[in-house]
Amino acid sequence: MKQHPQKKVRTDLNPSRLLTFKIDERDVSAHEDESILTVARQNGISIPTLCHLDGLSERGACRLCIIEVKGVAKLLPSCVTFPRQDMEVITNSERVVTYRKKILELLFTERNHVCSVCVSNGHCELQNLAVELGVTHVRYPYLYPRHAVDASHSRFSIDHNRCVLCLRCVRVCDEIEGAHTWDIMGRGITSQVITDLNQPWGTSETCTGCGKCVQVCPTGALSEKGKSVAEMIKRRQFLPYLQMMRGRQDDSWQK
Amino acid sequence: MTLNSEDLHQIAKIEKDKQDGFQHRIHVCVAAGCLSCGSGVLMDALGKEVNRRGLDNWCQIKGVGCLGLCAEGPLISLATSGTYYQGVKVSDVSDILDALGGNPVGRLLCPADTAFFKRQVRIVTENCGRIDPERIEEYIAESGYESLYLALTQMTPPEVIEQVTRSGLRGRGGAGYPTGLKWTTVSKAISSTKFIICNADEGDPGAFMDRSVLESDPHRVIEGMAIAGYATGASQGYIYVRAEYPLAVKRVRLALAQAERLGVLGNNIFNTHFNFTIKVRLGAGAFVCGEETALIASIEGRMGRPRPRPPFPAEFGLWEHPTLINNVETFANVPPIIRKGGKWFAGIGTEKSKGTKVFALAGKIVNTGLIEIPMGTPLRDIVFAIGGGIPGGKGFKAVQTGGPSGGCIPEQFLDMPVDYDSLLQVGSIMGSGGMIVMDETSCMVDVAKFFMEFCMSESCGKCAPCRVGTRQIYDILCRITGNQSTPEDLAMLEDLCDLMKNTSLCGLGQSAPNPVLTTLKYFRDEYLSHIHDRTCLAGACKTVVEVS
Amino acid sequence: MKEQVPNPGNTPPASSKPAEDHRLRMVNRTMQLYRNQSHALIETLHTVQESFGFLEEGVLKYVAATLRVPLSRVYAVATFYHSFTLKPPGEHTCVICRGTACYIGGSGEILDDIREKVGIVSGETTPDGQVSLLVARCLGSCGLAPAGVFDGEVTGKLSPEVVLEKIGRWQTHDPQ
Amino acid sequence: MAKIRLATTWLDGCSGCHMSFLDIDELLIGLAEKVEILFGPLVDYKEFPEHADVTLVEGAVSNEADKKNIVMIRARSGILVSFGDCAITANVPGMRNRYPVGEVMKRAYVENADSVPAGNGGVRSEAAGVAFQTVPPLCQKARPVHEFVPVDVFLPGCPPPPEAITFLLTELLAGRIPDMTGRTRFGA
Repeated sequence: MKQHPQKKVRTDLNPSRLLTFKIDERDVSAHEDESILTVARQNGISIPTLCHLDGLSERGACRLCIIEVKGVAKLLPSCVTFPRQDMEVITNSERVVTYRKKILELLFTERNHVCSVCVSNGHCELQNLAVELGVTHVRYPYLYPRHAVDASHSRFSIDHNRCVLCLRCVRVCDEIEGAHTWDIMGRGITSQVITDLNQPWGTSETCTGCGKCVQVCPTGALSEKGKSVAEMIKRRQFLPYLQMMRGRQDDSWQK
Repeated sequence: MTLNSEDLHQIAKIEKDKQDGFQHRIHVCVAAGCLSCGSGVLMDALGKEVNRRGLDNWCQIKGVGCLGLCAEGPLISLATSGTYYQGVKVSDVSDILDALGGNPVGRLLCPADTAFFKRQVRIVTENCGRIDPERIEEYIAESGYESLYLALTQMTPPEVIEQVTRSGLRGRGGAGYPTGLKWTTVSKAISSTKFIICNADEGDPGAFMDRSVLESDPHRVIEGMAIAGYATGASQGYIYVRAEYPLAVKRVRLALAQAERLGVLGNNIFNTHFNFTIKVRLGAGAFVCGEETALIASIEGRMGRPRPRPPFPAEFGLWEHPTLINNVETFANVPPIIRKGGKWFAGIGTEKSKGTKVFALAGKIVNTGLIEIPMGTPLRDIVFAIGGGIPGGKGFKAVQTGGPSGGCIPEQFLDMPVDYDSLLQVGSIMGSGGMIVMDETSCMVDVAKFFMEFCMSESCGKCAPCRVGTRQIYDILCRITGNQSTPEDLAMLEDLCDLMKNTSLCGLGQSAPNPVLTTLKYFRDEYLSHIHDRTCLAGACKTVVEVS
Repeated sequence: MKEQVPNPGNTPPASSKPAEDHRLRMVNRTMQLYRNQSHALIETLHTVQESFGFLEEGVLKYVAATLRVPLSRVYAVATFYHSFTLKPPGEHTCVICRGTACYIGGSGEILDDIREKVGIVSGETTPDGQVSLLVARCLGSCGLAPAGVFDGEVTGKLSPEVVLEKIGRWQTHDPQ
Repeated sequence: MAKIRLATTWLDGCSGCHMSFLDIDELLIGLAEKVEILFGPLVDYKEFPEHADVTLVEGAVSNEADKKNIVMIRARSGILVSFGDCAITANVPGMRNRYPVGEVMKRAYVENADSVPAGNGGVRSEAAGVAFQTVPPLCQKARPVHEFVPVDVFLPGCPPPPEAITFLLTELLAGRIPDMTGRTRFGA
């Protein structure tokens, strides 16, 4: 089973080294195979994320968790960056905070996030991030693409207008459920998540109807039919457990 | 079958004797450029006419790789007298054969004593236009596979790497990473399986160096890869080549078959314990696959989406094994380095950029084609002396290097020596070697828009800054060229470029703003006149009309 | 090998008629060359495209089942790479190069004219099924800019008039 | 102390934000002592004043009249507040932006029309639609206010909660530009 090369299987013969480094001037200690994001959160330091979800592989794609490391010119995604002894990490410099805001604004312009009519209103991670990062408006022009809603599945529906292409659904379906019903078609700005051969979800031959994709979706893109706004709370606590039980450590971190 | 040094020399001698047996040798360029203007038909006609005249043993007709001056194709050269003919048609065949041994045919003559030919220093392209790329014997006759033999039988892997390091060779794919250092990292990686990948996914629009090398001298690349395999401890290689280059694919496949048949690839090469085989993988039309992690994903049969580095492919590459990825031109430099020594190579070029570089000259320039020049040649010499200047008496405006990741270099830097560092200083990059010349009729905003459209449709869509950023920047450039812009657009353009540069996941996204940034820097007046005066200074944007 | 496609079974697509057998044989040959390993997907799709002219849905299902790649992954790869097309091509194909040299040389205007006068953009086929238009990133024929490929034949130094005339002749079945 | 001159207005909105404004209940009474309401749907003045210290704008810029008005309003306002999601994101009016204007008009006034104007022989057609002749033409897209004029304060929410409105006004009355970060969110 593939796993992120820097996350090793800890055994007596192959122990994980402990090291100390600094996050925002604070001394922290960590295993060498724990990502900076993990260590930061263990220490109560919050770093915003969108594509990351505990229990799924890392993609390093949304770029919201970027951090600065002293002596490194490039900004690094904390979810796939691993600590070194005496490294100095800064998670909240003005530089990264500004960039995070701008990236989030770009995500808002990409699809049609009309929050007031969204099933996830109040439980939406994209919305929460806007509050967290202090985004009160979006400076870039909205793109207003034309996207469809697929409600052909008997229990679920997908509204591509609200999709942020985090690919959590693709990963959970592949890594945890093992069905790989979801994937992403096209490239660039025309990318879109699909079921099977880009067919209506209801006609998918591979979907088991487990609904995990709905549970992991950060926005109102994937939702359960017949649920009201207030009921649209996601259950995800089972993910790390299932990841462990099914022996799939970071299977597709390079997707 | 295994080969030894004597066998190699024997093959070379037979081949040379054979060639010396001919009174005249006519080389017809059958690289893609000349083929597309009919050199294939021309070669057939020449062969038939020679046969009809019963001169088969007196005059040899041979298809060869690129002769360089693609604009004037089909090109042929008379190897015995050094005469070049350009724009040759089937109807010229009789005249050419009649003139052999006498005065050349004046109307077809291509002056060979010009700077275009004289200023070139040929290392990578030394065999281009001289040997038949479809015959391994001709490559061997030009000291081919001698370097591999030398490396395998007389050098240890560290010694091979030592020579490459000493040569100062840097990656010819764009970024200019020291090749020796890359090889060292792979050789030190602990793994029983390692891979060598040759990146021939030449995706830059306007670049055709790698294609020419593969079409003209495929064995050189194969030999370079085998030497790299020996030096780093790999026994399997892949050539990832664009499916859009059918001729290159065909010739590489042929060359691989010949090399295997002769035993310079396979098991126990030259009676040593070294085994090495190479497979061809076809690209499928994705520029981003030039990025090494995306290329690896593509060879593994997946979508070519880059992943964050580290870990680097040198430690964790193809199928999770240490993998060395170099560009076609980089590998093509290796055999002469081993043969003549790293010190010899380091004597060419500038302090930090050694050797030569192959450039594809195109755009508004007289001598469109392929050139190889020492690093550090001033840009002015490339454009005006070698390239022959701008056609039609128009004024020079800029040179674009590095493709969609590069920048536009204005007139004020024409005297700059062309090497990795000076290009970087003016905001461009060496890139793979495309060089597009623009004259006064080219609108620089339009050029920036062209490259941004390219990056937008080639963005893999994985990271948000590149996926959405390219589209937003493209929209702004469309507004500017389309008479819809506001003064605020300029600030937003710069803001988005900065965002993409600093937060994108891979090199494509990080460098995609370069064409916009350099044009903003050097041709800001053109942006301003579009925005404020609704005028295109170059007169290229038709939708921008003057407001009365 | 973790991916098992539950359905469809490992049988050739139902739509295959005897005439298509040869084409399927080519596809099978490629897959066997790689011992039906999943990483042969792209190479296999190249063969499908070559022998069928496009990626037919039934064949995609067959390839997915044989190589044990999920259906959605096959579709994802097929749409990620621009070399592949999911629609049958027209009778004739016109490829216009949009490399930098050709763009500087005016290939944009040629494409504009085709859009205006013939009514198709890249990737589309005329309603009569006669002409498909494709855009190449770079044909490498920069010396002949602007260049194009008409039914496999590279032609250089194009102008909008020459291209429109060629397309017009295809559409009116004028053999010249 | 001179009263603060307040104007409120709406472009393409549903008046929900103004309703939420009324929901600040008894605070309105205190507010009335400190501000002078010059213009708005809640009061009966016909002309936008020459100068307002603070203007709250509800709704997106959707038609040609909105486009003209917002420039005028900006010029005559000290502090311009984008009041609610429609002004900030185009929100509900923006839902039509995926479709061409013609398609939108046809859907609204022809396909979904439940009555046919008299004198048209019972035929539904675009020519018969009253809306086509009497209201200002729609822009291609409904867009946020800040894409047309500079905006000083953004107050998200659909509608913004009364508490956030109270905070905004309190801060403005104290002579500060309020920082709305974390006080309200899009859509809620």
